[in-house]
Amino acid sequence: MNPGKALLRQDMMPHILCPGCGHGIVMSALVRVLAKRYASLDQVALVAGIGCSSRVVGYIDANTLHTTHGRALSFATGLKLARPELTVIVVTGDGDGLGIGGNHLIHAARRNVDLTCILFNNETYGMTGGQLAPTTVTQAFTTTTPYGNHESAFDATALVTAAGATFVARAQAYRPDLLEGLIEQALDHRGFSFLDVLTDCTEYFSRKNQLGAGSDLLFSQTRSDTEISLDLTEWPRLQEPDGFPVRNLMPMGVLHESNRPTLEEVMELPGYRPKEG
Amino acid sequence: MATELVSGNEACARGAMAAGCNFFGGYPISPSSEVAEALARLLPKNGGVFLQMEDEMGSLGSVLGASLGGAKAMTATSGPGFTLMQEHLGYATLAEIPCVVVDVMRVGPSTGVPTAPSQGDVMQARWGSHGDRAVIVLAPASVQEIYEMTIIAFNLAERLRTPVVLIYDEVLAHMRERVELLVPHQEDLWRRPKPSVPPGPGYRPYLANEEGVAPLPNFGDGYRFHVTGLMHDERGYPTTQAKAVSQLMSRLKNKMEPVTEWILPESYRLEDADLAFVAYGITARVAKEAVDRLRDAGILAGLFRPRLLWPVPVTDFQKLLGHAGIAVVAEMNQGQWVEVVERLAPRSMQVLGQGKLGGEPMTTEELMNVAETLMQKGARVL
Amino acid sequence: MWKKEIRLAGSGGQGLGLAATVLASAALQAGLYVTTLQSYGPEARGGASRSDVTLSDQDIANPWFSRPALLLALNQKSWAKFGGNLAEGALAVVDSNWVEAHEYPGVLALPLEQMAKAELREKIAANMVAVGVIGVLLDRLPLAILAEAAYLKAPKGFERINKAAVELGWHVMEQIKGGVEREHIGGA
Amino acid sequence: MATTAKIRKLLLGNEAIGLGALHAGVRVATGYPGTPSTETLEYMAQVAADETQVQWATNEKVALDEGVGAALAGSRVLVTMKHVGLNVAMDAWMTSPLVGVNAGLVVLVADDPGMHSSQNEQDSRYLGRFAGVLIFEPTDSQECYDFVRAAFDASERWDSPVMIRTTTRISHLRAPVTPHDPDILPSRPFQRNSGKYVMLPVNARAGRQRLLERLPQMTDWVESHPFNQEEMRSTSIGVITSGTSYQYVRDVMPEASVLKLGITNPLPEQKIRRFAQKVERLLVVEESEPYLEESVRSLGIDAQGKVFFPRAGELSPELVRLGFQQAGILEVPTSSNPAIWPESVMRPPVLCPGCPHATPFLVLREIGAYVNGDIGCYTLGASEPLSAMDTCLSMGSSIGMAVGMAKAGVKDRPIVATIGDSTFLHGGIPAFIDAVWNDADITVLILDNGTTAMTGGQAHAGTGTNLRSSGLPRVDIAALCRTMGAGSVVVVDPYDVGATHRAMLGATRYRGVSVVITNRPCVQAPTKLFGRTYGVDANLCDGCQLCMNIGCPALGWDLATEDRRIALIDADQCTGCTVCAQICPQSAILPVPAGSGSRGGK
Amino acid sequence: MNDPTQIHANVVVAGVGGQGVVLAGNIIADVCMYYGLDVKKAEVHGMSQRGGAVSSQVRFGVEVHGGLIEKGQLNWIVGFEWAEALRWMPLLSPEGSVFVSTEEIIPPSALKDRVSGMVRYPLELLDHPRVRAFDAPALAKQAGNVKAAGVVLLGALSIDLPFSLDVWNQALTRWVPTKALEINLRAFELGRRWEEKAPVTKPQPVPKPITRQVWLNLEESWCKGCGICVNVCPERIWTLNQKNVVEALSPERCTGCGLCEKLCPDFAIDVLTESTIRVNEEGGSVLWQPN
Repeated sequence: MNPGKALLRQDMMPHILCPGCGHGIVMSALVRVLAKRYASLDQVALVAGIGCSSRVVGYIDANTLHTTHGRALSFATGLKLARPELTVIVVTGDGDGLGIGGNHLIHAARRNVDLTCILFNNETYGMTGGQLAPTTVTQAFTTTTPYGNHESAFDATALVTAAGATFVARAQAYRPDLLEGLIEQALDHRGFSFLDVLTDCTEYFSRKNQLGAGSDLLFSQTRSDTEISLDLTEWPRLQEPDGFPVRNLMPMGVLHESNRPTLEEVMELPGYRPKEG
Repeated sequence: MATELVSGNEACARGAMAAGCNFFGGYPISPSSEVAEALARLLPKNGGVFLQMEDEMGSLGSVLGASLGGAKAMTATSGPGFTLMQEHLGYATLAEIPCVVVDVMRVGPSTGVPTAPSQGDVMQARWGSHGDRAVIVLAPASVQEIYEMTIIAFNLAERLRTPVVLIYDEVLAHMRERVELLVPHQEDLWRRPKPSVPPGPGYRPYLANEEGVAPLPNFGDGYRFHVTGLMHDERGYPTTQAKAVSQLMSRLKNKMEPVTEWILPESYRLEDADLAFVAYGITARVAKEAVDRLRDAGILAGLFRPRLLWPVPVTDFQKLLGHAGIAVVAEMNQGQWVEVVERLAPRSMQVLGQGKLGGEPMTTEELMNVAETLMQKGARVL
Repeated sequence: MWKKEIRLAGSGGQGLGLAATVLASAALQAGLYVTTLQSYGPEARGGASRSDVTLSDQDIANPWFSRPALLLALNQKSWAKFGGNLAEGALAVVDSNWVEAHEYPGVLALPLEQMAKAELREKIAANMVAVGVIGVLLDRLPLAILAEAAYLKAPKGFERINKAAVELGWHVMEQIKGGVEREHIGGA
Repeated sequence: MATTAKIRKLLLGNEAIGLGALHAGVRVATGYPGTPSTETLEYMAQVAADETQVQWATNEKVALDEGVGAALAGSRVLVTMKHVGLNVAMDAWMTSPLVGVNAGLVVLVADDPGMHSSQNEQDSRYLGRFAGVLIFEPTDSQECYDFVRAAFDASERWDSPVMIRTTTRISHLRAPVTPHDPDILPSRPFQRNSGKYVMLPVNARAGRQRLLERLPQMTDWVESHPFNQEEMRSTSIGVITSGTSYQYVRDVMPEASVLKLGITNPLPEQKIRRFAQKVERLLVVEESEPYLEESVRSLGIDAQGKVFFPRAGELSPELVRLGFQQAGILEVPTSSNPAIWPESVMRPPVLCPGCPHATPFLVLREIGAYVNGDIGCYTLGASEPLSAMDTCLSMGSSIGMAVGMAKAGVKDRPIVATIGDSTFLHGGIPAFIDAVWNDADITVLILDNGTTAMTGGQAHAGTGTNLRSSGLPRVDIAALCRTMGAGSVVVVDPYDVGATHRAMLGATRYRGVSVVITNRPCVQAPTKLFGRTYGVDANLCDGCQLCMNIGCPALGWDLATEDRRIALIDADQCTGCTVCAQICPQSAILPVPAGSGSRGGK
Repeated sequence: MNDPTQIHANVVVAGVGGQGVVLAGNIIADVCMYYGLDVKKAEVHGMSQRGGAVSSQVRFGVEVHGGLIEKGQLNWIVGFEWAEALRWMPLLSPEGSVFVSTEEIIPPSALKDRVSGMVRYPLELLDHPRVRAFDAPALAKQAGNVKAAGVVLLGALSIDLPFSLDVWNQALTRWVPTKALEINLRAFELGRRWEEKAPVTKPQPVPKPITRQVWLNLEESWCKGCGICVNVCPERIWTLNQKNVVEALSPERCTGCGLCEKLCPDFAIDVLTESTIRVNEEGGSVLWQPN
């Protein structure tokens, strides 16, 4: 049983996510981790932007802040610096975090505030009906790319790594244990930690691209690991496979980890004063 | 108390410190940057947090986050940045998060003349955010008043749990004047209302107190609750029910009403005035000079200076201005608050908007000319 | 009511803001009402930067003026920009080395920079020399207060020099005073 | 060849047939792989002289056509196939005796009683008799060698194809063979004779007449033929038998008199009658159908067979002994105390580790399609744990069955036909064309592994090779499907689980004929392939067993754990195909670091 | 039996596809041919080779008829794999004996019982005087390649047969690829001395049945019918019913892996084990629990 279930606002359930939505799986992993770590969520704040992913925080009985589109990280930054003793977790989507909120993301990474940002990456703007997102792969159809997407997709992890995040990882909804482990590591990390979680939009993106239902989408995540795919490139093929509008192969797990003072430490905020010696 | 020669922006920062501000999140923009610069210097020394954010959305976002954490938080900006902040102003109103936003007005639209004064943000301050919302906008006219009104802004924001906008122009921002930096008594610094019930099941964060204000605790106080920009019920949970939505909107408006009783306008030689200037900010000071000089010239002029632009001080306006035949609304824009005056003026009153564009303040001579011309025409004055 | 609107003009970096601050601080010290306004933004970095100071013995309603009663112009550009828009009977102090301003009757042309360099080995102190000169012309601020303000507001290391510069200007102006007609100075 | 002719060789029956054919001067050998017939051509390809043509044909019908053509053109020809292959060739088979041969044409038909590797069990002797050709049934490798040589002579003598009929235990019996000197043949150039060779009805009637006139003559010839051999021992029991049954009879009843029939069509009636008269009791022992038994009985001779010896499955010495016991001929031994041994394990055939067919079936199961399977390794997709096949009939039937299903109005699930590359080229194409023509809403999943894997990795038209050649023109299956009019043709990597899933999903949603072609070669043939070995991180594996649903033989359990069975990968078997690593929800399956004892690298 | 030209015997080489069973049979037959014996050897080809049981039945003697060995007439079993050797034991003659590798290759089909975790495979080695089991792969590894385990077993068999070592070596030379010959000759030699060389090791621990108890709990009103659990469940326990809500078809097959719970986006499924059980008293009904 998911011990995190006890942390839900029971009177709000069931949640509004569509049948088979990967976000729910990520949410499940998140509360599982929260339940494992915290006896009470009094000192945990979940800050979200706008979008399907951001709705998730409302169902968790913590200090939850459902902010404006793209700005969750800025709210979180203010909150964290005002209440450094809080554990602040930002839940954002790919459109929210990388599109409209991309600027806040890179600056949050640069500032290295001790936040954890979990990006629910479903390749589209789900809440608004499945439009092109910064993570939508080339060729994919969305309601705003009726002829297929001509643009390239963002690699959020590369972006935040370059921006100076001190913990960067990627996980998938399909691999809940890995996801849980990475959420834990991200929470353990002192400084800005970023987790790109590949999930799926079952309703809009899937329908537009004929990707099937929730479980089908989960299966399509099975390939998302570069190490495995590199192994496969060594194997002979009888002919070149046809390309699909699928995500680029992306490495999973911890992709970057470094250590530098957090903003709280530099500011010498309570609980973040530099250690003696 | 100390008397110092300080600029408007500096006075704003000093006022914020006096009000107990301990968080500033901002983004540089002329002509407001000195507020941030001053607070960057003052806050860390006093245990506060100064944060230069990546943009204005982020600035106000961080302010709201900090405020939910319990901070007295503010930001300062100017026209374009103020525009970017509108969404968060709406958010703060709906979510009832106290904060102070200083808008130093410059010539617009767009980048306009970044270094020249204007009073073009009056309507934006009122209607800038989408949807409908009640707002509090304060308009100081001197450096001294900037100092004092910054403190007042925090008081209003905290007590009513709403964003408060302090709006002044570039001239005031950079003008230096002698200011008496009065240190307010602690009891004069209002604190945000807090819940009177302990945390636990049945706790309703958005259940209003007798003043119509939701007494939210701070994050981390042991109450766990949900804050959202969606229309919400007393639990803070999203709702789309028309009744709940209209109740919420009414409450948010009604709780602002006492403000007009707390913040009174300035009335100068209005008692017997035939012609009343209506002006705020730097323009009011020009008008004041014009009043004196017109009176020297035999014209019975007076000045009505709202210190609270929104909500509109209706009662005071009608009480103080009722008998003047002519109202000249002087503002550095194409006519914004004049619409308020037109709406409030008795039928007998002739209302004339006197705008000034281009980035130079109105001059005494200009106002005198207008007044003299009006009087010469005879109009319906005497 | 006594009220004097003073415009201090020159190129950015000539210390006109400081001059305004010294004047305003001294005025505050002397119990006068004062407002200052200065050009801002890119204008402050250009060739014709200005600082306006209004002094009065009563509350100043309007700090804004377009035609000063006293103009200090440290360079030609400032003169070109502001010299043509002076109040009736205004006085102008210009640096004689840099400004050609013959056509105007109320001009007091002094080699301010040269004086600062010659006497104080710091030509940058020309602004303070000018403050001394203006102090005499205003006839409201005692030298002691003005010199003290210059000392207090000076950047680190310039306290004595600035104070001395004010005193230099003051004394030079005192000496010249005889030759300047009283009505041009205005005042009481 | 001549120098090694006298050396005794240990040969499979199939190999002996190949060697015999070569020594009979065969110039063309063709066929389609099919267990248990496959090794004949493979062996011939190894040992034949360069000028001998040994090649696989696209299917058995084509092979037989080629055989008739080559024979008429003057070459001795061997055509090989399994029993069901003869069904494919049936049209040509029934007409070829009417056309006749010029040079000898021998058709090897290998039956598979017991269905070791077949979808049915049929006795091809009926089809030989049906066509009116001579049937030779050898009983071991030496006879395979000898009979095939004799069969060529007979073929030319009777101007008719001759069937060599074997069964699994003859084809796959390895036994000594003493070869003889190769035949030296006169030239038999093609002689135009459209009256005989062109099967217009008028000519066919004449051919039919020739056949009917030939049969009694052939019967006479058979009467005295030494391949039908009377072995007189005890006269109390006489057994008429042929093929491998003869050997079992000899093992079980060494004292019985035996009429060993080496030629089972036409049957030597007189010889049978004579033999029957010599013995007190006559039994017929034969595998599968009562072919001989019925013939004997039809002569009015009292003989018993299937009443004692099973009709279904393979015979064995035990079964033959049991039959004789049931017939009261052998005594039932008083039960001694036989040793009790622990029960062994069921070991059904499975897809190999790294088999590229596994993922498509995994995906089909997830999608829930109705799957019409076909003949090949991938028929194993029907068994646990893949369990993703609903029907399988015969070579190339999948597509036609899918069309039928679609036309029957099945709409609740997608309809898929799975077919291998070789099978598609063998028998799938006409059905495919039919599907396009009739606008069937089906998905054809072509499991292209670049070989005919089931029978051991033979070439086909899509491989660019044949038994003795490489660099041949290659059929591009994807292009072929597009040409035939498929609306959607997608090539996908079956080692990419997600891509396969997406491809299948997309295809099944396509309205009309859609094609998905998998593109990874067989890991076993023609080359053994392997990549980096994968292993299970015991700390990560939570024993969910999802990987076990691939059915990969390299995956097993760590039996040491007590509260769950975590997965374990046999490093020796793992090919590194990564499929299990891809589907593991715990990411517990990872490449084994190089130098950790297992086989690293590529 | 000591005259190699008069011997009459039946040998089965049994193993799993890929172990070299056919080759081993050929080597034995080749040796017999050297002594002028008649040989019949039945092989398995085709589908059965796909991971299935493979055997070579070698019959030799002055005169041999059929290729198949009759029950009770099998003299030697050379088992490359434990269960495959066992498969042939019922055919063993009363004097027959077995050389068998302790290697156990458990087929996937033996791992069906995932709830108990019990293996349908005779894991325990037999303690029987005529069954000589030893770790042939270990010896093969000593020789240089674990794949030569079959030849180790042939080496062991060769002690029981009257054929000379030279003849064996010649046969090996003919049938084994040249590059592997040296290792195979070494393996054969080690096999001949198996008794002193190879300890009998237990290759697989005999497992205890899994005792974990599992309860399933479904919050029906939260289930949105997405079908993820239906497709991810390794045991395929779940199905969607008419109401488009999942239903446990065969809960007794649940192993408690919790995948459905972890991948349910709607928190509708609880998989409870002893350590986590805290059945929600308000909502949800326990669908299934062990007795």
